[in-house]
Amino acid sequence: MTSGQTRQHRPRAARKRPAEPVTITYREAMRAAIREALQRDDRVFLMGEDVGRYGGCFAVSLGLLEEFGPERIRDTPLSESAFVGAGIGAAMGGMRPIVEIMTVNFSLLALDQIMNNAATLRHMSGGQVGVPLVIRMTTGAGRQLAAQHSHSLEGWFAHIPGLKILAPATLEDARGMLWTALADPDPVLIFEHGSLYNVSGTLPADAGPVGIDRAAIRRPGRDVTLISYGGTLGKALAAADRLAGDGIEAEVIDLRTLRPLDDAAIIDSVSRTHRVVLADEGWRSGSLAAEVSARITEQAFYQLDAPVQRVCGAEVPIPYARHLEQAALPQPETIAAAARAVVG
Amino acid sequence: MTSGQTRQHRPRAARKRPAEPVTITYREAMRAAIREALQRDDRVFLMGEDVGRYGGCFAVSLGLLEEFGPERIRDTPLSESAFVGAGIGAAMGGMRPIVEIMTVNFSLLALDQIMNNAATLRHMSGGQVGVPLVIRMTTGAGRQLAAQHSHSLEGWFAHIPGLKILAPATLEDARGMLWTALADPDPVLIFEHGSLYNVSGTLPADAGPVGIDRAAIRRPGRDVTLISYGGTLGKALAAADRLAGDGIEAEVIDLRTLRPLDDAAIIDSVSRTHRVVLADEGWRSGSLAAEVSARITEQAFYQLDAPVQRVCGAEVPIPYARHLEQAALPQPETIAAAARAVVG
Amino acid sequence: MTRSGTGDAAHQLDLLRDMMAIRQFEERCAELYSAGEIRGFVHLYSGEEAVAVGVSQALTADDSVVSTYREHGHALVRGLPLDAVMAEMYGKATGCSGGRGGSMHLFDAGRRFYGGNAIVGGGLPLAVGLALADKMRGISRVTACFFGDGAVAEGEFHESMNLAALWNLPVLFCCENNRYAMGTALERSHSQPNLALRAASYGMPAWPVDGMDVLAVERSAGLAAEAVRSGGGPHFLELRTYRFRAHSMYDPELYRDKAEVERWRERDPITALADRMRADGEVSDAQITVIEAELTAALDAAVAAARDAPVEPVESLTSNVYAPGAV
Amino acid sequence: MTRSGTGDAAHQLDLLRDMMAIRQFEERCAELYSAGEIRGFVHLYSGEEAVAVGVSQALTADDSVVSTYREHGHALVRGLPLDAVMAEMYGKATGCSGGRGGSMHLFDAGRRFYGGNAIVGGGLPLAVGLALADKMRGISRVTACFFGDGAVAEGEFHESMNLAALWNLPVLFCCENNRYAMGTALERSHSQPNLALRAASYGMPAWPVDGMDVLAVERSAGLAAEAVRSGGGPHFLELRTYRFRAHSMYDPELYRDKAEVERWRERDPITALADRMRADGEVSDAQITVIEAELTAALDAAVAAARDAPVEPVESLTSNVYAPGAV
Ligand SMILES: Cc1ncc(C[n+]2csc(CCOP(=O)(O)OP(=O)(O)O)c2C)c(N)n1
Ligand SMILES: Cc1ncc(C[n+]2csc(CCOP(=O)(O)OP(=O)(O)O)c2C)c(N)n1
Ligand SMILES: [Mg+2]
Ligand SMILES: [Mg+2]
Repeated sequence: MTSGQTRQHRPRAARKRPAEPVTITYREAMRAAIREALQRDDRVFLMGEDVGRYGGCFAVSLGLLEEFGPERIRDTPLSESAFVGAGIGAAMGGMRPIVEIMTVNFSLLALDQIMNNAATLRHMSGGQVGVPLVIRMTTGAGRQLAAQHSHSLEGWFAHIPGLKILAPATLEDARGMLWTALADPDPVLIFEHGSLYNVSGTLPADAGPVGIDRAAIRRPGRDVTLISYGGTLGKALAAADRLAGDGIEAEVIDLRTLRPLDDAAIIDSVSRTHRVVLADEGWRSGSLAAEVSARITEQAFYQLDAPVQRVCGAEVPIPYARHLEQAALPQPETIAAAARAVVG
Repeated sequence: MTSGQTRQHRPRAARKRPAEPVTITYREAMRAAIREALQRDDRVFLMGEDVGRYGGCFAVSLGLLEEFGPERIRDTPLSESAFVGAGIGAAMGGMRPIVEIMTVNFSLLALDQIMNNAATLRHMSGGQVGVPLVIRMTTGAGRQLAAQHSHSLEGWFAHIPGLKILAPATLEDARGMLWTALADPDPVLIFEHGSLYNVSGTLPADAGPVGIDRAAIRRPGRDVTLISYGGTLGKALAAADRLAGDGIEAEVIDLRTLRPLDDAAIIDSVSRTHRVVLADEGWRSGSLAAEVSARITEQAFYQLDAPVQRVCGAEVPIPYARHLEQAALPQPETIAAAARAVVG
Repeated sequence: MTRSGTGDAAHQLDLLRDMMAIRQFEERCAELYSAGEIRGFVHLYSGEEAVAVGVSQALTADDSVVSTYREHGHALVRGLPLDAVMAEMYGKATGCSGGRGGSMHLFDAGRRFYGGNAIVGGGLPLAVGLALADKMRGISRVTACFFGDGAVAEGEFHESMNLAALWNLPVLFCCENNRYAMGTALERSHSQPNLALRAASYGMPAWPVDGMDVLAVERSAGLAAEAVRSGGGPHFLELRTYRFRAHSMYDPELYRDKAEVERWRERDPITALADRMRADGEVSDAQITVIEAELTAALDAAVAAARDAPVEPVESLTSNVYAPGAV
Repeated sequence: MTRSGTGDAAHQLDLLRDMMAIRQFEERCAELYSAGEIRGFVHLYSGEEAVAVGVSQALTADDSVVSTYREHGHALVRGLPLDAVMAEMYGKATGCSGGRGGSMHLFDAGRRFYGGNAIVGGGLPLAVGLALADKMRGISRVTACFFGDGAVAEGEFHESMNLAALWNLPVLFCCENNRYAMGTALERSHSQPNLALRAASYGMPAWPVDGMDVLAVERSAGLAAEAVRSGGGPHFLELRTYRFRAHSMYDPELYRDKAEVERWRERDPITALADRMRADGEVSDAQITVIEAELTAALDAAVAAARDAPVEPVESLTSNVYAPGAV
């Protein structure tokens, strides 16, 4: 369940027998993963605001109520702390809940339960009480939703021991991470970037679970390492395209799992390229990018030919106006510019 | 109000006429600061759980109820979100509230108000609505209070644009930061490390406001820079003492303000010592130390003779047992060892 | 906007115009959104106009208002200039929040209109705090706080009600019970769906009001606001209303059937008032047509101005995070 | 611990012994704390014993319990071995949480004792979730959830009550109303200080109980637990009690006067039951002396064992953060 690989991560099923590829969106891949989990294990249920009758705020769970009924697709009142806490309790009580917090912006209301209970119970009970819980939420900016609806806090959550933090950036991970997360004995948080739901592509028809313990090289290269994840990965790949036009071969790493970080994959790449740019939508100060930068310094200082650079979210509550919002976020051009600077 | 200095920070009053020194504890210095604020400005009031009749959970506000009455020393029900939010509203409404959250561990319950309102209102209102609010809380581990009562989250809060984050580590700062914070037009969070309240020393009788925009060199040195703050500063100073015994002259920087960081002071010191150890009680991954490390890399990479090192809190909910708790925290010896390693 | 007594015809015409102004604004927003001219999350108030207009009659310019993301109506009736509100929808520098807020974050500090809060329940503690400040400063002022039926399930509701009641603070809680929180019906959110009872359990006066009848809202709001203003502590109005449109611009509305929506549309607060006035000979179709044309013209002008208005320079991105000169 | 009917003398003697065991444990903890042998925050239960002992009569070994930081009594009466609880106070490897929890975090998964939660109100959602799991799995089980009067003001209380009532979950809410949250008196915390009324407003059966009378607690808990167990949904007991000691070990007790404490001490639940039994000839002073001696001997042994017990190796610091082998 936890095996994986750093390069061009492939789902295990696909390795056995490459199946017919199907066209699918990220949203559908997520939904297929939830459906599969509900089918495979009757301890699994989905709980959150408007996951049922509304069809899911971002339509991820559309149709599941009809298929699985209101006990297992459970609409909750607006009470983030109680239903996240109830998910923790239900996990302690033998269920395998998938709790959906509509968006990361509302997760602050449940943070006490997440940090003080979900992340802590195993340790403070001396190992007796585990919390096999999955919490999913939409994250990120880019859709003009303004200051209270545009947080990118997955890197911030990655500060908390006892949690695992996933950021599926590809269809394969959207399809495959959930089951692995559900099989994990500890609480796993899955952050789905809102800009990804409509992304479409192909997956093998029998795509299934993927490992959640390894970063993946999404594009190999030798001149500079671009490290990213989630909603920013696409921008890093776009930056790599531009850089290729300048004759710079960028290697693009998708962290995939933000806690625990796959240090080996990072250090391995840096040891080959000797130059790093981190692209992270989170606010710059205290970003996940800061942590990765610090680790590279600690573990590969003498491999570096240039200082590690970060392209991060501007230190501002995200503004509504499109031009300001876009200026607040990492962009392919700003990532590419940073890469040119470290290479140049 | 915002002037300051990097070296051996002195209160302004003291510069005018050095007054008789008085012996005082950190707790008393804090209390004197609150009392002075209440006397100077009748818009100021103190609100929180048990600040009044109980005398303050850590006795900081002992006696203030009797002096200022229950309107201005206002006990609240257990409802962190509402009374922090009410503090925000009262600040918008022309008051200058000091809201006490008993300890940082309970601040998670108020995080929605802090991040989505206090930190955000000015920006999303296009500059119309300011929140001149001070929130104080006790932080930190070291007193065997176990997993839910030992968080060190001040560095984590420093991720949030719109807030200022202070960590008074000295008597002078305990005495002087509050008034400056209250005069600030934006929300300021003050983190008081629980291990400091009983620390005692001398202050000039007329000690008063201090700047909150500069780091301070608490001990000059040329061989290595130890950067710390709050409850860990004393350990860094103790480490410097040990290092001096080995002939290593460590410079000890007290960050004082965690957001915004005083980059100039950090880079200036690093440019002289070329070696850095960061000591930070927060969990290592995503710690404030990571941010400082990343900044040093970005701004002083070519000044470094060795990789920046971090001595941080272990990635574990803090255990009760004393030997485990102590092992989870930075200690003078671990800081000194890291310093020897980078110097050696 | 209008302050005269409930009885007279001119006053009722004002109420009608105010409701029509909101409705036209909302319907125009729907068009502009579909055309891609405005973006983000946009939550329309069509159907609920009687609430904002009725409550506003009880407020003075010196009172405070805290609202939600469904606040266009509250903002307009508070007197925020139509142009400034429309420009905000466009994210322009001339918007009432300088383009930084958008539909969900309309602000006007001068008019004591404190947003525009898009975290459900998040505005309640702010209202409590504003009222606390007034009480401590000896200012006789009402803080009106709008929120939905869904917000009542949030912990912040409970904490805020308790604090307001315990400290006897001058808050007028205006619960806009439109029977749904997104797609979750009242009965599936609350073990006690009688929300006025829920509020009363904190020991504050609370009662349900027909939120489709602007005169009924005005009457109740008047009574409640007067009681609040004269030191009677917080009051709670459960304003029973209905939203005619989707929760926000995207919403397949799977959770309610068309027949239900139609039944409520028959109680359209604008039609209801207009019909009554027509029956009493207090307004003519011609007058209504004129008002409609005036409102349309004003809206057209606001849209044109908003389209032409400048945006904030991108260099100003990080301004307004801290007070100017403060960092 | 004991399961027989309320009426008989042997049963009452069991109740008495259980309460005495808690009291002795608490008073010993106070000594050990003063001597510096145990550390952290320690919250004693002296005075409130009738609540834990009375409620526990209604629970079976298969039920679940969620408690607070003031949980020594709940843990002991649940059957956690005295030695394991005492060793936990010492932070030893033999402690019921391996020394990682301390006084505030006693756990015993095998006995379905789920802590030991030190965030006020934080255990309520856990109890709701445990009950939800049981309901979904078709297991007939009660989850008893203890919390204080102070917790009732927290948003999590409101959200949890609503969820439990809305979903008809098998939770027995046991509110230990000892009239103070640290130094804040009930009336200064709640606009509605009648906490049973507060709970009833969510539509669940709720009533006050004399928490100083173990037989009254047992009766009410029995009725309530039976109703919960047979599908009657959540029930709420407001157990009116008093803590004789400080909130935690450090507390100048400025907020209440000694006379008040004395008045309540006159209603000491242990003395009350002992006096009644003595009057009825159901227990003699000699018997009580024997029980006391037995309890003291057991405590002495537990303390000695705890002192001698090993600590977890420091190398194991980061174990139990994730499941073994999981990271
Ligand atoms: C804390 C929080 N949770 C979830 C949401 C997403 N959300 C936005 S509006 C809404 C429904 C609110 O319903 P109600 O309070 O009845 O107001 P209405 O939209 O009906 O006016 C939800 C769930 C949010 N904005 N904030
Ligand atoms: C959320 C939270 N806020 C504050 C505290 C600090 N605190 C610990 S116990 C307590 C009082 C709780 O009172 P009550 O619920 O009545 O329980 P009691 O201690 O009286 O048994 C407080 C304020 C806390 N632990 N958690
Ligand atoms: Mg609604
Ligand atoms: Mg109490």
